[in-house]
Amino acid sequence: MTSNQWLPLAVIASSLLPGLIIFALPEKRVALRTALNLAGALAKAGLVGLLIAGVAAGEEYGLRHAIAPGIEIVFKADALALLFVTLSAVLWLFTTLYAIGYLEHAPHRSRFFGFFSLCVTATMGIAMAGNLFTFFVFYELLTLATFPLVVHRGTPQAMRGGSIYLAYTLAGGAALLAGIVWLDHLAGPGEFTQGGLLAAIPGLDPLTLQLIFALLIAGVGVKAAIVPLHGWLPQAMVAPAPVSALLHAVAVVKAGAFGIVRIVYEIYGVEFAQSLGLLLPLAVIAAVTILWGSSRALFQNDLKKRLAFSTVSQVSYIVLGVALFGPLGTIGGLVHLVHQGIMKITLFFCAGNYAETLGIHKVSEMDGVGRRMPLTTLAFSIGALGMMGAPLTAGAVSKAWLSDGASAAGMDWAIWVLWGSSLLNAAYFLPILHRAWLKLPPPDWPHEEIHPAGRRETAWLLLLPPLFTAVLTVAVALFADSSFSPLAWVRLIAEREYPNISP
Amino acid sequence: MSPLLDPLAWLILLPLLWATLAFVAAERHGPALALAGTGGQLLCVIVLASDVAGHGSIGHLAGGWAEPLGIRLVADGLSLVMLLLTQGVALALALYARSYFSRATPPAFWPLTGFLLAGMNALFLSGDLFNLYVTLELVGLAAVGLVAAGGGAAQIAAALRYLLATLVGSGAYLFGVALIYGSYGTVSASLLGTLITAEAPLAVWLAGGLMLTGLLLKTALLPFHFWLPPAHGGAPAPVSALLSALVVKASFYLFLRLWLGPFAALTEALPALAQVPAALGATAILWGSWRAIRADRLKMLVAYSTVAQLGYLFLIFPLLGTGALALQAGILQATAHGLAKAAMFVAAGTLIKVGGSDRVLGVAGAAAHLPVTLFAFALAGVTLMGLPPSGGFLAKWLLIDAALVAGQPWIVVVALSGGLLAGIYVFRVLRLAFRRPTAHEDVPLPQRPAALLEWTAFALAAGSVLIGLGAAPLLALIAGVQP
Amino acid sequence: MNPPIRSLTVVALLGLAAALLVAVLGLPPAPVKLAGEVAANLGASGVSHPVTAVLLNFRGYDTFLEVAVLIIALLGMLAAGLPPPPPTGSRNAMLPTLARLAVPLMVLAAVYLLWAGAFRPGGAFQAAAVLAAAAVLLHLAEILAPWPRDRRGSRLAIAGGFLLFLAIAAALLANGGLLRYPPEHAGLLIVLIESGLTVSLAVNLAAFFLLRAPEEQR
Amino acid sequence: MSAGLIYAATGCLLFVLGLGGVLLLKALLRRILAFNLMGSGAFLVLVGLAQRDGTPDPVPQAMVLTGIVVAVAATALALTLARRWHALTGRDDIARVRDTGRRVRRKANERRKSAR
Repeated sequence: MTSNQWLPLAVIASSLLPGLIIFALPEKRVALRTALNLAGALAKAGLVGLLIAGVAAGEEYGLRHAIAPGIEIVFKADALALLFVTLSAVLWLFTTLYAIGYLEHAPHRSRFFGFFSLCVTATMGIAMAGNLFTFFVFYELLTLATFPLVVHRGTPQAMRGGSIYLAYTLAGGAALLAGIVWLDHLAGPGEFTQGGLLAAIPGLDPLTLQLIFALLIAGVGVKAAIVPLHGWLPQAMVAPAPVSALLHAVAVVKAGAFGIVRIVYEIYGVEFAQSLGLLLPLAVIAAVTILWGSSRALFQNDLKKRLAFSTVSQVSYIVLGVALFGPLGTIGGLVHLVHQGIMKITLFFCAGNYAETLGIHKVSEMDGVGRRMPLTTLAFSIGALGMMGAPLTAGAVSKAWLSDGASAAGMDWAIWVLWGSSLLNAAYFLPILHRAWLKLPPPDWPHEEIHPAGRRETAWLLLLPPLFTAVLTVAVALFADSSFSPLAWVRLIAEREYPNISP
Repeated sequence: MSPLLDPLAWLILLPLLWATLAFVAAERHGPALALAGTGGQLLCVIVLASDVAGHGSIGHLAGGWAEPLGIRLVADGLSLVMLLLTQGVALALALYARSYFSRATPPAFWPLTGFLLAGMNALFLSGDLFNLYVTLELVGLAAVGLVAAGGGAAQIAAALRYLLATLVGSGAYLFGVALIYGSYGTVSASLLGTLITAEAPLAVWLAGGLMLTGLLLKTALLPFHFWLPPAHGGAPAPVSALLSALVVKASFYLFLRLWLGPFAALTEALPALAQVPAALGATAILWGSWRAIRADRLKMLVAYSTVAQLGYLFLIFPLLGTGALALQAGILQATAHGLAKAAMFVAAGTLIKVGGSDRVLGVAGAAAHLPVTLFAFALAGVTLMGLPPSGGFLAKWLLIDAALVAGQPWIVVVALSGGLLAGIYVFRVLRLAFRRPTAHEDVPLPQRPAALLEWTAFALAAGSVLIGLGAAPLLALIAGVQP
Repeated sequence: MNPPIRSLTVVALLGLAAALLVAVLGLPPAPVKLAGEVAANLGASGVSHPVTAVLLNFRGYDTFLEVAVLIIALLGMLAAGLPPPPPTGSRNAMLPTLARLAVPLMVLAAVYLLWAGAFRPGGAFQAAAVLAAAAVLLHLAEILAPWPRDRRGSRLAIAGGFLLFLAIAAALLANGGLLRYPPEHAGLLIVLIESGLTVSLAVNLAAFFLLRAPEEQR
Repeated sequence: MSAGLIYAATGCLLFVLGLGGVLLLKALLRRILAFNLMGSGAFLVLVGLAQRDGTPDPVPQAMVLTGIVVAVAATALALTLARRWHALTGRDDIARVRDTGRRVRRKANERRKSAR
């Protein structure tokens, strides 16, 4: 087994093995559990670094294992996979730190961290899946592994949220499975291939392909939370903050968006999908989702619910970018896959801090919180401005490329959608910032648990992760043109996807 | 290898031997005999499997007389998969039962289990329709005895209901055998395969109808399912597991064998016939799942899930034209469900034993104090829902593929919706298990059960999932079967 | 069962009966004739009566398994729970006398049936049935007390015949197959098995009647 | 029409009669007897059809002997279970054992009533 084969496996194992060990750990072995978590996260980051170096140098990483005639588990760590792998690996590191601080003294931590590691494992598998079968295996594993985290608290609301989450995701999984097997029946194993698998196969009935496309998109669309399949996301917010932060802002929804990317680019092939007339409907759905999510967010008083609807809206930027035919849109969509993750996780970290420190869950309770928790609120503000696409933030970069892509694709209406969404973002974020910074704090907070000590407004482990990600939010924008930025990497992918057109 | 150690013969002799010894010896020696015996059987079946993988199919002339005068035993890929499943599950269940009955074993539990296993092995290996009748009764009566174990009114009622059903089933089968012998003068399955043609006289069609219907009754395919839930839901957990995981599969196996073997000419002459078991299977999936969703007692939920899951096995009959694909789907489903259902019943047994309530609501909060058992239950559920990477998933994948090849899209719909319904009743239990016990129901934290109870369930469940990743040799065995 | 289903069942059954009659009466002759094969191989079977030859040699494997079925039925009774012993002293005064007269004759008849089995209708099962009947008669006459279940001896007696059968079946594997008798010893082995079975089956059958729960459970 | 065929035809009728008995009768003892009728029908067909041309065939006769013993065993088990059932409940037919929430809920209601 060569290193090019075991490296992808090692990336997966670096979260799977710690997870399995943690399951077996008794509740009180805090130190060992923490050590395992961090070791796993760091090891994964290191391994991913190796992969990036290799892929940038043109190495091919992959592995196949046949489990039945014509059915293979295939891993391939290509540029696109690494985009998602890196994002998850880095954010997992931050979230692990955050979760350790967040869950101090909480019950059932072995269970929590065990399933948490399984989720990350599933995300890695989704990212590096080399064919639809493998993708589906880890896609469903992600569903199963997130359920215990959603219902972790065991409260009636948690139960309800969990049931709704399952109802959506299991049904979506069924649709996806139907599409995958149908495809497998027509065109053989659904290998992800540069330029599209189906594009290369002549004589397939267009109508059938359109139906299969609908099934596949419906399947992955559930996790990507595209309207009308988004209903589970706000309900899942009953989960503990780290879960909302990593899984529902990053891993799960991105798994869906990533699936759409793979299906459009590497199963159908973007040119072929265009010729089948599949991209326009997709773009329309994305646009509707963007506007719907933003406008629903306006009316949420519960902070996490507002962020959740904002996620619904923002994730569809990625879908829109994919649906905009042409390299510019692709770049905009894919780069937003990274940028949105960084910004949204910042916001969720901060929301968690408000809840843990002061017991603040509602926007209406946030008056003057900026004076009590300046650093957290600073991070929150940066994330919010990024969401609006304010200059010098990651959001600005994504939006610039997306609108260029829209005009290049001759879909100028999409530009208006983006602007409209930005306005809505401003409409639901600016009031929060106004409350937080400018209004006077109440005499006492709803439920103050962590008391300030000098410069420390809350526990360090809660404070540092959002600050890191906030800095990242600005950094990826400032250094967008450097060769290490997500943007640079995404352009590499786009060049490979559109060999004939150079952005 | 010396003929004295012929693994095929010992698969039948060994369980008979240890069962009889367990009957003669004092009760306390039962577990040791059972463990040694089932262990030996597992060894035999593994040796036999390696032989069959080499030679394709192995015959054994009982009494040394060739057909049609004598009885020919035969082991091929199909029978081997069933034999492997049986010995594997039996060993795990023997371990579980040993500590489950740590205080008081129901009278005759161990010998009856041994005779049951002997009957199943003999059934899987027999190639003679009349001898198969004897093995059917061996299995049926032993199973009834196990259901009656404990001797409460509910058990006796369930046992009587089961006994009457199984006797009518084997009675119909025997009558069919009589007609067959009258028509052809032999009961050798292989000979009949060549003798029976599409122009067969009416008597043969009737015989086929009676035998297959009788077997459906024994397999509890809807509408013949009425006897199964009380029998499987009322017996002690190890017995329920044994019955749900293995016994119903035996009569299904025989149904499949007759369908592909002696009666192949008839079923091919009238392809519409294949839609009957499939339609019944589809109804069973929907009805069984619905009853499982509404079930009030945990073991009844699991038993009705068996009614539903058996339905999948019969969906393959209209698809058998697709070569090995449908057969692989059916047998893999039978195997995965066998492992998963055994795991689920023993897990339920532990939950009830520890939680003290046999209601579904009794599992509330179990995630906190029975994590391993609950994890086993969940893994088994993953197989029943057909989620990856479990064996149930691979089976469903093959089934859908076969349905598309055969152009029977309705089977795709049934298979997928069946999975979703399974999701409802599985997660109905799981989410309860995560519920935090509320104030007014302050249950004292129960003592932990013996580790063996938890880990045997886990091993079975893990097996049902892992088989999805390592199915290649299994599928190869089945692909090698030529009916 | 509600009336409509009932009447439907009746109609279906009548239809089945009619179909069966038509099928049976119009059945062409069978292609295979086993009677000839049996006659041809009777010499090698070790017995001179064709039915016994089929029962214990050509299809001896059936018989082997069927003995297990009888034991299983008894185990089923043990599993379900034994009935309490019957009240004593309620017997008919004639019974003991009758039993004392009849039982010796019954035993004699059983021995004859067993011996006759080799060359004319008869054999172990018939003999065992008569012996069991004798035991039941003695029990009714309260000459033979009910058996408590936990007695090793009776269990050994019930299982002994089958264990012997099993041992021979296993030993004959060396000869190339389950119960594959070498022709020269077939007769002896069959008589051995038959005698063993006669005793065991008799005890087994009688046990259905005589096995009772221990006193204290009354 | 040979004697064998007459036996066989009778066997068919006995079988159907027995089947009907098991399906339609209530009392356990009768259903058990009906099952034996089914068996006897099968045995008659087995022996009768085989010798419908007049020459007796020992193979089905041996099969019938085997079948009879199996039937005896099954009947014995059925009778012991029926005896036990009667001893436990005093009934001679088996009640339907169902699992629907209803029964339990009814019990719960009764308990609540009695509590008041």
